[in-house]
Amino acid sequence: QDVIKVGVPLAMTGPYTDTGDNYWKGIKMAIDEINAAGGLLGKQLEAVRFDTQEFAPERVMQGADYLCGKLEVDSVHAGWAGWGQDVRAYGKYTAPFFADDGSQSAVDVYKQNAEEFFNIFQLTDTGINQAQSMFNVLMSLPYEYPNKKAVIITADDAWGTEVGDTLKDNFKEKGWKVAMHEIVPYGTREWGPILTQIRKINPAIIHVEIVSAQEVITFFRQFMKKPTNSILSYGYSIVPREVVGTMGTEADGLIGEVPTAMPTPEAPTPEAQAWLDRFNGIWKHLPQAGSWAAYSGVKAWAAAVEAIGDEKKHKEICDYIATKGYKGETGWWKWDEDHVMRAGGDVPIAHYQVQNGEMVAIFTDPPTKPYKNYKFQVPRWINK
Amino acid sequence: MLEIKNLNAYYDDFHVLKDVSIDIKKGEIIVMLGPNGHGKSTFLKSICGLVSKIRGTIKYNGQNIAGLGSEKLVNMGITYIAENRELFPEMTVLENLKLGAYSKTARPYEARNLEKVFALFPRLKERSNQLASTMSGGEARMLAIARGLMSNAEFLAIDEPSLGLQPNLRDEVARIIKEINKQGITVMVVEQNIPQITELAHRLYVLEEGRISFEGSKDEALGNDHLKEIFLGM
Amino acid sequence: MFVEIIDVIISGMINGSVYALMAVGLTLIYGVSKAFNFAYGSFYSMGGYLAWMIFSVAVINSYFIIFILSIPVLLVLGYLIEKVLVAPLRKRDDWEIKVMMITLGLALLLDNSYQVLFGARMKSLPSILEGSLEIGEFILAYQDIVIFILSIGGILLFRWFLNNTRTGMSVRAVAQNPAGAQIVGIPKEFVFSATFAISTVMVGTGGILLAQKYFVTPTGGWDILVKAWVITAFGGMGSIKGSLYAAFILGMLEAFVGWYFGMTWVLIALFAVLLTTLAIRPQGLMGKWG
Amino acid sequence: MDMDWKRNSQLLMIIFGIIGIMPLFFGSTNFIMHILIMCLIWSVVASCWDLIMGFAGIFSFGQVAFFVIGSYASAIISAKFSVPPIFAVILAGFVAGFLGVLVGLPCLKLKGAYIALVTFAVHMILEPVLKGDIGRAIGTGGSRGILTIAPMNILGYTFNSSDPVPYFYLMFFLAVASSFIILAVIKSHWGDAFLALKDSEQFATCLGVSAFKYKLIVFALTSFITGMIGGFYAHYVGMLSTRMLGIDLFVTLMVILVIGGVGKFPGAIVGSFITIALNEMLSPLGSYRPIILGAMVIVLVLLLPDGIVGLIQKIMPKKKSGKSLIA
Amino acid sequence: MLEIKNVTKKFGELTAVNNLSFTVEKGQVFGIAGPNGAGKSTLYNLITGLYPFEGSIKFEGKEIRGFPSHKIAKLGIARTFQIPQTFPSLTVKKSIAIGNYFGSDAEFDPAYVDEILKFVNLYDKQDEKTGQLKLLDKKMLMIAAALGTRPKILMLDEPMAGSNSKEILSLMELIKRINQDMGITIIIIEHFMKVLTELTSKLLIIETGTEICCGDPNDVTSDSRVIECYLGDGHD
Ligand SMILES: Nc1ncnc2c1ncn2[C@@H]1O[C@H](COP(=O)(O)OP(=O)(O)OP(=O)(O)O)[C@@H](O)[C@H]1O
Ligand SMILES: Nc1ncnc2c1ncn2[C@@H]1O[C@H](COP(=O)(O)OP(=O)(O)OP(=O)(O)O)[C@@H](O)[C@H]1O
Ligand SMILES: [Mg+2]
Ligand SMILES: [Mg+2]
Repeated sequence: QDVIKVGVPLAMTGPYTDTGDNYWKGIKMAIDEINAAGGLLGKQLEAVRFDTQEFAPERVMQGADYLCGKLEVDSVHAGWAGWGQDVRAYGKYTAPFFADDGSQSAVDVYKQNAEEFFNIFQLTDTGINQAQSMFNVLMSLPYEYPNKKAVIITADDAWGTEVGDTLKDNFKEKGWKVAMHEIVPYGTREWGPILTQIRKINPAIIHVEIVSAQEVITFFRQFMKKPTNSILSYGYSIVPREVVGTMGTEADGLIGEVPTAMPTPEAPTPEAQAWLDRFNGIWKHLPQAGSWAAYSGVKAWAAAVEAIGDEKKHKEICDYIATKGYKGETGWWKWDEDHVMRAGGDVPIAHYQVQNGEMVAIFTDPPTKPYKNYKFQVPRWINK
Repeated sequence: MLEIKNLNAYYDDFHVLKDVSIDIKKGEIIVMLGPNGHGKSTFLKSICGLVSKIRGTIKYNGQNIAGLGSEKLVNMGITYIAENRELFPEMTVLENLKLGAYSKTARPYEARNLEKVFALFPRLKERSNQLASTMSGGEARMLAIARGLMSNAEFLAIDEPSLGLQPNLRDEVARIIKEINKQGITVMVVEQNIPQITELAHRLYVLEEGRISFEGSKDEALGNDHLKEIFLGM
Repeated sequence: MFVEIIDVIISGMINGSVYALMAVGLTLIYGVSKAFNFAYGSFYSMGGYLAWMIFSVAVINSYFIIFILSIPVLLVLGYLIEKVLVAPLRKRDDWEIKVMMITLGLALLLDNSYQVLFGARMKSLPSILEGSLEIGEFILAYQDIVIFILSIGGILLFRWFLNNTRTGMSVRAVAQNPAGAQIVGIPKEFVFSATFAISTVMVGTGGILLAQKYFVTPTGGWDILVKAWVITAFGGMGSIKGSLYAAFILGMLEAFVGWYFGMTWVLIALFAVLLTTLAIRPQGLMGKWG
Repeated sequence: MDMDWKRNSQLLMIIFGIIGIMPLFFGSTNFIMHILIMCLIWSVVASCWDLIMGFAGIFSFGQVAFFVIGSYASAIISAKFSVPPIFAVILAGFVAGFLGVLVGLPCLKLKGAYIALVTFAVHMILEPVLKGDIGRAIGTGGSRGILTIAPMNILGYTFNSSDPVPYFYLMFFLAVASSFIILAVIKSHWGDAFLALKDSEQFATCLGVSAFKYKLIVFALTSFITGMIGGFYAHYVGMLSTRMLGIDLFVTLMVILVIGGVGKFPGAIVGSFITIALNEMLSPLGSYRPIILGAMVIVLVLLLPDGIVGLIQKIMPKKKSGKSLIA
Repeated sequence: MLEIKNVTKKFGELTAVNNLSFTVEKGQVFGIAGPNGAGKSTLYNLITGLYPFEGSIKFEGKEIRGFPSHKIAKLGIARTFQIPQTFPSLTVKKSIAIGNYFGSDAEFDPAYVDEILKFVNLYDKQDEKTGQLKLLDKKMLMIAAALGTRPKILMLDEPMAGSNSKEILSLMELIKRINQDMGITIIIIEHFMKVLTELTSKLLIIETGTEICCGDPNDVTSDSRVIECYLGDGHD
């Protein structure tokens, strides 16, 4: 037997198809590279995909039973995978499992039984920490806020509420007033009533956290009909490729963040730059959120397998990853005791601003520092 | 005017009419009798293009019309007045009548015909804005007949016009049939409860078990004790 | 406060015109055939994708031409779908449920075909009219004005057609009693297919008009279906006038609830009003043709 | 009762006989056992749907909603009040059944697509309610969902999802019981009353059938069973989120009915096994899966309008129904 | 047995039943006739609880106004409809069983159902679906289902319409047997005077919802007002 099976449970149909696609591009790229270089321990990797559809609990469980139970794959690379449901489902098995849940609930489930869930690894930090980072950057922008009023608008999903609540606490602590904290369902495309209130408030910061392009584009366009003097912070909602793809330079001035991200357009190190160029060469666009994280997950696992010398020794491999980490394009990846890839060090959160129709990394965090020579620009709709 | 040869009609696999042949001349009044459920309505419907599975030939003014849809036949002047009325429930009496004149041939005469049917059935004029669904059994029958008269037909197939009508209106129906026949309209009626209609008939047919079991003038029929007892008794 | 309320009313009007546009087609098709078309939302997306193809593949960006080109396509498609898929079912006793099922299958097929053909990402179209009208403190996008005029105009025209023309009356006749319609000489099969086709055109062109504002996605039609369904039931299935009122009442409701209580309450409020209305008037606001 | 009942219960016994021995072949493959358990779960939910929609002619689209209500209810009841799961499941059935009656009430006056809408509204509202403040207050975990639910436990024996065979037989028992209840209802005078109300409510009520009572009974019964199965699901899977309310599950259930045949009772059971198996087999095709599924629905509705059971009935007619003209 | 007092029903402007009062005695065959649209069927609808109305209807001394239809059926009032109604999804036998099971407080009795099937001559067709029955059979079925409820009073709405002489005779025979052999009180709406004069012991004529006259059928049919508004000169 000279293949190693790798499970890839991702949404291939339904509303999460697009994010699934982003992760797949990174995973595929890593597998192809390993195979091209002669495989892992001399064996070729074979990706087996499983369509997680809408992450209904039994579907997540079914994916684990299929990939780990039936096919006995030796590692599983997912992206968004169920925000905690996945930990339970895959934690029953031993094959190393990499997810990009970015959610505190996944970590909470992990903590309930860290012993049993030794094979679970999160590729990004939680929403809480990401929101903390967004706040840090907002406060470090070289910009004088005209007032201390903020508006927070988030989607009604776990991610959105996690970010919204954290931001709110932070604002309050800093003496800001959160004049409006609105939770909206997906599919909201008429923002009139909300914008009416925003215009009355005239906040210094508007944070929008809805990871879906239609909602955030319509919000922006309707906002721009009569903008207020507000910094528009889109957080993770900046990532769906259509946001910048559709609006181009129209989106100039928006800021947002991506955890475990490869800063663009210029990578931090020559190796990273080479990776960026390779990605761009294969997929004809810059990597989207998650692509690099998913890629690195595969590579981290492969490195551990090489070190242990047997892909079946799941426990040893997991211990190796957890203790030794992995050296990637930008430096060291180290998982903490909860098997979470905490933001910082060599894998910080990248904070972007759209400039000339492109996502440009202007800050990394933590620690909060400007990225290279890229600078924040005061958005065009703000009256100086 | 109508030459019907070996007409067979089916509902799915259920064979209702079996080789029925009838000739109808222009200007005649034909009455068809027969026991319940033996195919009288089916026969009228078959002529009017309302039964989807038929075999045989139906010649109308020399042209074979078997298999043509009702929308064509109505335009050619063949109209059916249904036993179960088939009104448009959520439309007013007036709208129902207007739709009676839907065919191209009837359209020009709409106003004239409307006046005519209102004169025949004053109740309809009185209720012209009532919804058809709320009309009483007999009123709805009047409306169905009136709607049929709106079509300016040359050949009218009337199915049980007396069903649910009050006694003096039954007489009225006979009078109406006589009247329209005088105007040159050929009429075929399935009716067992208006003796006066049998009086009017040029010829009588009896349909039993999907076959014609008797054909002849009313005198011949009256001479037939069996028939007299069953169909002409009341 | 005053300014705010006017602003909210404007939003409500915009919602209303969009909703009216979404719902007429469904009202028509349900009113005529009593068939519930689950693929309604997919036809909406189809309009958007057609326009997108014309716009990006044929590089035509005149909306006039886009409409001229897509309407016949939608018309023929709608006609064929009715003839091939729906018409054969109508002979059955349980056709209502069968039609629901087959159109659900069609929706599944279409939506996922869009995804395979065009990708999961949304597509955008250029705005039909850039810029906005400013009256004092208020702003109205020209885009919204166009949608408002076209949707109201279209609906009024359509209502006039149904109530005042012979063909319109024949459509209503078929809706109420197909057998009766046949008797008076109305080609009922054709009327069924034609209304389905017209309904497809209405929702498809609605899709084009809204795509330039809301974009096109493979599964975006579900939202439309549900909204259109609520409006149609609220106004009275089959009543054009009812749908129009319902669209604006619900549009306003949405704007005011969203403004006052927050967006998450909109759906709950929408259904609460719908349920109350139906409890009092089971046939909806109007409940019949007209 | 009569012939029909005998025939159908025999058919049910054959179907369940075959299902019952499945673990002999697949008992060691968790993946397949899991799918089989899900097949059983959906077969009951679909059968309930068939009862209310196919037989009673009430276009209720709230089936998934009642399932989710039951599952949340059981999870919350067992966690908050430390009720043993098996009782929580039954209580969940009552919660769902009660809500079913509440939803049924406004539906009594409504017809066709209106009922579909009102019931679907329950489905639509459920997500914001479970995720929102109300939901969080009663312990739904908001948009996170409930990630820890006690496993099923009967008389001290704790079921474990890594050994699905006992779970399978527990569900099997539930499915058999539910199916025979449904069959008993359909083949009883009640079943006929549903049909009569569907055909002519006026006539039926003038013959003494209470439309009010019987419609509410179907609502109560179907949502009770569905809710109970939902509760079982919660303890079996061990976690819950509102994602079950996505369109996928709804469509899958509808496909089950298409394949099994609407109003052809044991059909839904056969349909669910075929549909779920098919869905799994098509799964590697990714985006093409729903396309093929959609195309299949279309073709089946056209060619096999009464589903599998309808086909079987056609091939093996009960009795030649001769019809003659002579009275 | 059935006491109608000052019953009025308005549909908007139209008064369909206008302050009507009459009493039906036990064992009677009570006839109702009158022009089209006089309010006869509406009256049935009021008695069986399909519409709300003003006035009072007492059955065996008990006020039944406001009762739901199914309760009224259980009390022993059964009816047929002018436009035949059947249950296309059910067989003939099951339709009757519905009446027997739900419409009567007595135990369900399959033998009784068989008896009725034979009584109305539908025994051979008991397993046929009712949708495609011929008109006469549908009417028979309605009567049979109504009898299934073991009624004390049976209300027939134009049972003869659409039948020929022979069929009418056999129907009359049937009605007589229901009345005499089964002891069921009967109210019948008909437009055939011969039927009414022969069958009924009391005949009520109404026009536009108002009573014109009520009494012995032979007297009533020769009443000039009745002849004028209803029967016409050449009546049968
Ligand atoms: N649409 C239909 N599908 C199946 N069978 C039908 C249909 N219409 C009528 N039949 C059957 O065809 C036979 C003939 O019916 P038809 O209505 O022509 O009889 P008829 O002589 O007009 O009787 P009636 O006195 O009841 O009007 C009957 O047995 C009837 O049950
Ligand atoms: N729902 C309704 N809305 C409005 N008018 C109605 C309604 N139902 C009946 N009517 C009217 O009430 C009057 C009485 O109707 P009803 O059906 O009782 O007459 P009927 O005496 O049974 O006549 P027929 O002998 O023609 O059956 C009629 O004029 C009818 O048009
Ligand atoms: Mg007939
Ligand atoms: Mg009447």
